[in-house]
Amino acid sequence: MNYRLIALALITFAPFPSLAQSKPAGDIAAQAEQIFRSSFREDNPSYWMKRLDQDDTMRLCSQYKDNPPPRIRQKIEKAEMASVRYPVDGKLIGDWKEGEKLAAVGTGGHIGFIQPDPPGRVRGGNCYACHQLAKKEVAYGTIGPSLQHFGKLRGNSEQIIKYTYDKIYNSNAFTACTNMPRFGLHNWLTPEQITHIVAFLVDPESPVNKD
Amino acid sequence: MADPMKIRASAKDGITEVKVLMSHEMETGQRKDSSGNLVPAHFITELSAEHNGKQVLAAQFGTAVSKNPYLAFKFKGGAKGDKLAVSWVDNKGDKRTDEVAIN
Amino acid sequence: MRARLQAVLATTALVLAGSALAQDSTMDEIAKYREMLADGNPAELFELKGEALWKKARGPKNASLEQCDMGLGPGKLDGAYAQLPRYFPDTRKVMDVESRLVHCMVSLQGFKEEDVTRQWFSRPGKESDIEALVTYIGAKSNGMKIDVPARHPEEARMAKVGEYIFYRRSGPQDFSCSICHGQNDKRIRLQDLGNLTTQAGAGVAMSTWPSYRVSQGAVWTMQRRLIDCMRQARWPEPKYLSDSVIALQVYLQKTASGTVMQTPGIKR
Amino acid sequence: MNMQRREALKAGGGLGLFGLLAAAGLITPSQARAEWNKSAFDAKTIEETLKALGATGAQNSTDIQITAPDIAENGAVVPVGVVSALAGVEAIALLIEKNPNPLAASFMLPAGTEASVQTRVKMGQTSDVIAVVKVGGKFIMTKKEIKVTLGGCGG
Repeated sequence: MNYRLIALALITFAPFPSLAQSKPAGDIAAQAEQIFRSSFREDNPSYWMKRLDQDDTMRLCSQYKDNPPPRIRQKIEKAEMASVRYPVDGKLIGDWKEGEKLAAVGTGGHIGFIQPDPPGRVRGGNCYACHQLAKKEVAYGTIGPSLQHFGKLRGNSEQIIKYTYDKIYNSNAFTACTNMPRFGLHNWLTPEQITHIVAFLVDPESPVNKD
Repeated sequence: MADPMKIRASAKDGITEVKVLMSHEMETGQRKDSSGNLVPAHFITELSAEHNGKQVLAAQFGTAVSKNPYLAFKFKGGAKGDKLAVSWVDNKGDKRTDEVAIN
Repeated sequence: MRARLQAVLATTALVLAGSALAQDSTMDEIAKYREMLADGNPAELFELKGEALWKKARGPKNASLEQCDMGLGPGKLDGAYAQLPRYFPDTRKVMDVESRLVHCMVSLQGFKEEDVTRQWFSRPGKESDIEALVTYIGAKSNGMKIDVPARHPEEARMAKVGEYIFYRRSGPQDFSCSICHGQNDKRIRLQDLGNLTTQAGAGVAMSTWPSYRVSQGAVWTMQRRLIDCMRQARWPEPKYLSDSVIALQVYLQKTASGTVMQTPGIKR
Repeated sequence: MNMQRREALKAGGGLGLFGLLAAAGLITPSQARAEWNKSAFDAKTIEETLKALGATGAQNSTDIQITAPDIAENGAVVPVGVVSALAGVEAIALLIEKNPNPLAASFMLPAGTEASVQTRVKMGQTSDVIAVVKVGGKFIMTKKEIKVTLGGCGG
């Protein structure tokens, strides 16, 4: 049983074989992973359990406790940048009013037996959990930087718009192991929804910039 | 059977301060259960506090009073060892009385 | 160019100063809100109820929990919570307050585990004996320091497992515990987030649970707190009393050791 | 027991708490007061509520203070107090303008009870909270806005 797990760990570390050795307390990691995985109900649907799977970036960020060395950092950022996809019409700026709504919504995507979201519950960006945005919303978090006057300070050039879109789509393309989710990569937000949040951030008429 | 209240009553400089915590759901009648049915309203409607048998406060509550209600008030008089009793009744007729000695 | 940059910087500074002022008053009012709630914590109702449940003869064996050994010997409750989780030779397992409580309800009172854990947390109109009992047990450690050195090899192993899980990222939001709880002085919305990797941060957190959640109208135990964190991470829920949840508690209690317990807390 | 109690309530035709307490000998009948003010608690607007309380035309006054934070961390539990230095306050009512039924609680203060009460209320959203005070047979009022915030992880 244990052998099988270790073998599995080796396979999953294959993309960065040199790391498997440098991994601190590799043995405890394998044990811990087994304990973690065995802590869930047998009757969890497989699509729930899939949410516990890790891609290379998740695994590396966990392994290095959110602070990978520069070489790994660059690798992650390069790989993540290649993942960014754009809306079919190529327009990266949408409707700031829709973006304002998405920024405030913190529900959606909860699973489990205790308090799952009802089917069809809208998934938001939950931006205010971590960022200051429009002046009128006082209940904002500080895990991320303040984005108040984002567009006012940076303008709304094509470059800024593309940067903003890319950053929301895949935050790790700019900062490996950042606290910010990869909203586009996970299809948490659609490309169209991301364009609305871009508009909320850069549009001069948006309360982020106007107030 | 309703659970006991927690009552604190302390006399100082001729004034008795009373703080009461009640164990009650205070269901609004507007909440839906997991199968989508409205949960009927269930809430404390009336409350009375008596100091040595004399009423010192009467209150009426609506559904907007928070779950596990809290109430604080003050009255003139009251000495250490005096009895302070609080009673409530809810819209289903459940009731509860608890008594403490003022300290 | 330079002048423009200076102007931009000056504006930015002004904006920052203005919003800092507004923010101070917001946080002052939030502090006032918390202060007003602290005097009269509804969790005290559950502490009373828990005491009654602890002392009452119940279950198929018609026994009270007064002979339950929470780690300091049968019936010794003062300070027990502050030293949990710990390794128990009789079950040969590292157990937290809840798994040990359930063990006592099964072994002393003769309840079936599935029956006592069915209502491990309350729902509106359905109260939980476990929440009340844990509130009572927690308060019995007030004024005492959290002391989980994790010296026993099994405890040490669980602390390491907990640390691994703390940093483990997965799910559609790339979350791990450390995303929100790995830095100092951060907030989610208006709620302060402890840096659980430091004694100070873990201390504030671990010394104030069980806590009354005003948004939920219920006392939450540490199992409930941690399992709900995982729900918020959009993961499936780990099982109640599972080793993952106990391991996280060993890691956090070990980090928090030295902090004086002050329960029940009251939180948003 | 419960059924019997309910039957007794029905039979009692809404004696209310004080009627029941009086019947049980817990308090003297002279202490029994008006039954629960259904029309006031069912009212949907401030005007209707004031009317049901007999307080129509209550004047704004600076002699009443609402003690509450400007911002609530959660709308399920908002601490609110009403205090007045006026002598002879007979009653206090607490209203939340934007709740479906504004009246949250009312208090009758016998002589000797201070004009100082504190409780906790549910607020569906940011709203004015209104305190109505009956003193010397007349009604006065004041209000304060309390902002209700979203909090935590958001879900």
